[in-house]
Amino acid sequence: MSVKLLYFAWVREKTGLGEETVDLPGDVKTITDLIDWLKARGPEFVSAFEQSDVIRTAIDQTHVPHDAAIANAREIAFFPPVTGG
Amino acid sequence: MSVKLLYFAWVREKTGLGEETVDLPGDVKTITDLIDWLKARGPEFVSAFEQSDVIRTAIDQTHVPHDAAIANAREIAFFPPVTGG
Amino acid sequence: MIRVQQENFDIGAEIERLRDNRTDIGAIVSFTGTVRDTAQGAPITEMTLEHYPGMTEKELERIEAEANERWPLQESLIIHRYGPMKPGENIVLVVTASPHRQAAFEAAEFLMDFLKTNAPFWKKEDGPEGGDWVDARESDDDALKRWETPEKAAE
Amino acid sequence: MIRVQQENFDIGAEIERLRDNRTDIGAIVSFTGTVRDTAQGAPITEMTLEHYPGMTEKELERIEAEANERWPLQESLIIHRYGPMKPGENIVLVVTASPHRQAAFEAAEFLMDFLKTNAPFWKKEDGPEGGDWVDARESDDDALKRWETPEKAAE
Repeated sequence: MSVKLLYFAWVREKTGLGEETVDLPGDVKTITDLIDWLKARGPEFVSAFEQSDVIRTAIDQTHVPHDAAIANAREIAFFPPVTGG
Repeated sequence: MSVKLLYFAWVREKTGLGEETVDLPGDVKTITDLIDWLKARGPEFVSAFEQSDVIRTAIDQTHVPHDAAIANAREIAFFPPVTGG
Repeated sequence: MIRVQQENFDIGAEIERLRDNRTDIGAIVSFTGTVRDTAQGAPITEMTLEHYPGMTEKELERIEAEANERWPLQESLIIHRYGPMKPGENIVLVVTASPHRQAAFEAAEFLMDFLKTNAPFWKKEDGPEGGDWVDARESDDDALKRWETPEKAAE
Repeated sequence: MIRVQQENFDIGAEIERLRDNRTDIGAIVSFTGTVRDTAQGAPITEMTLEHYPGMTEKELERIEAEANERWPLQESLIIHRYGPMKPGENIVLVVTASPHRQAAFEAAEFLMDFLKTNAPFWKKEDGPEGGDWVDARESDDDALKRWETPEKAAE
């Protein structure tokens, strides 16, 4: 499954990527699975997702918890807690 | 004792007076006494102070309850509950 | 600062004057009360605000001082108009500035709640059927109760 | 209405555009968030807001719709800037209009509380010592709790 991943704020700075499109293996079913899969890709991902509890996620631009199913997501974003306003 | 009396809103319309200066007899010691004294002056005052519980009072431009002592007041105002804002 | 005036005011200009290009403010709240074209379903063609010159200024200053004692405000402003006004016109403006948003919001609400129940203004509404003095609303007295401190409540 | 933009905004002009000479409004509340020149005592020379284009607009629209469902608003507006800003500049503007003041106040506070915890913006503050991402504040999460409805709280 091909999906667009986006990284914001210090998650973007740590991964060194603003966005990328990846092909996910079939056993990556939830956000937690996806984070584990990303961490296996290299030290920059290990660093970005070190405190994975802190990382917030959105699927197709809607906030979701880490146990959310990826299903047919087109766009998945990772970011720190928001600090606008 | 000479004191300036002020009337506002419908109290003013009912008494027919915006302000006046009166000489009060010595036995008029509280706002309640003053209201009774005013009511004895004529039907327009009876009408204005008919529901005297509703009337608010200020002595020298500070809100006071009806049992407040008049003491050395220079200015006493009578008005309905306020409705600004 | 407080102002009691017959003329209209410009909300944006008042906010900009109050913030005065400062860089230490974090939150600015404004409240504007305006004349509505109906009251209890009846049309209003004009509204007139009577007030008690002298006492009005004293009460507004007292209320503003109390807000500044309760919240860490950097600036505060109350402008209240009197005289005749048409529907849609501004009646009152309250502006508060603080490093944090909660203080600015709470202080603005406090100022309005106290003003509504303590500042000596009286509204007379004119419609096709004639003029009528506006009755005080119980909800305004209720709004005041939430600001009672333990000592004040015991009085 | 919501707007996400890099340019500054004029608070007064936005309020006047929103009220649009209407005569049925009774209360207008505005909240403006501004860049402060210090953070935890350290000086700030510039602040940059990163955001998630697309999701930002969706979240702000969702939050605005929720406020309009909870309160009888006649108009509402959220403007949020992104990009680099200097101390003293405007960041965010929320305006609400309603026949009554309590609805206007509550809705404006609600919009700010939800925006602070849900809209995908991230602040980076630059000072003489370098840049740092701003940490989310627990007080913002706490502020959200007071808006929980019985059903939502049970979730």
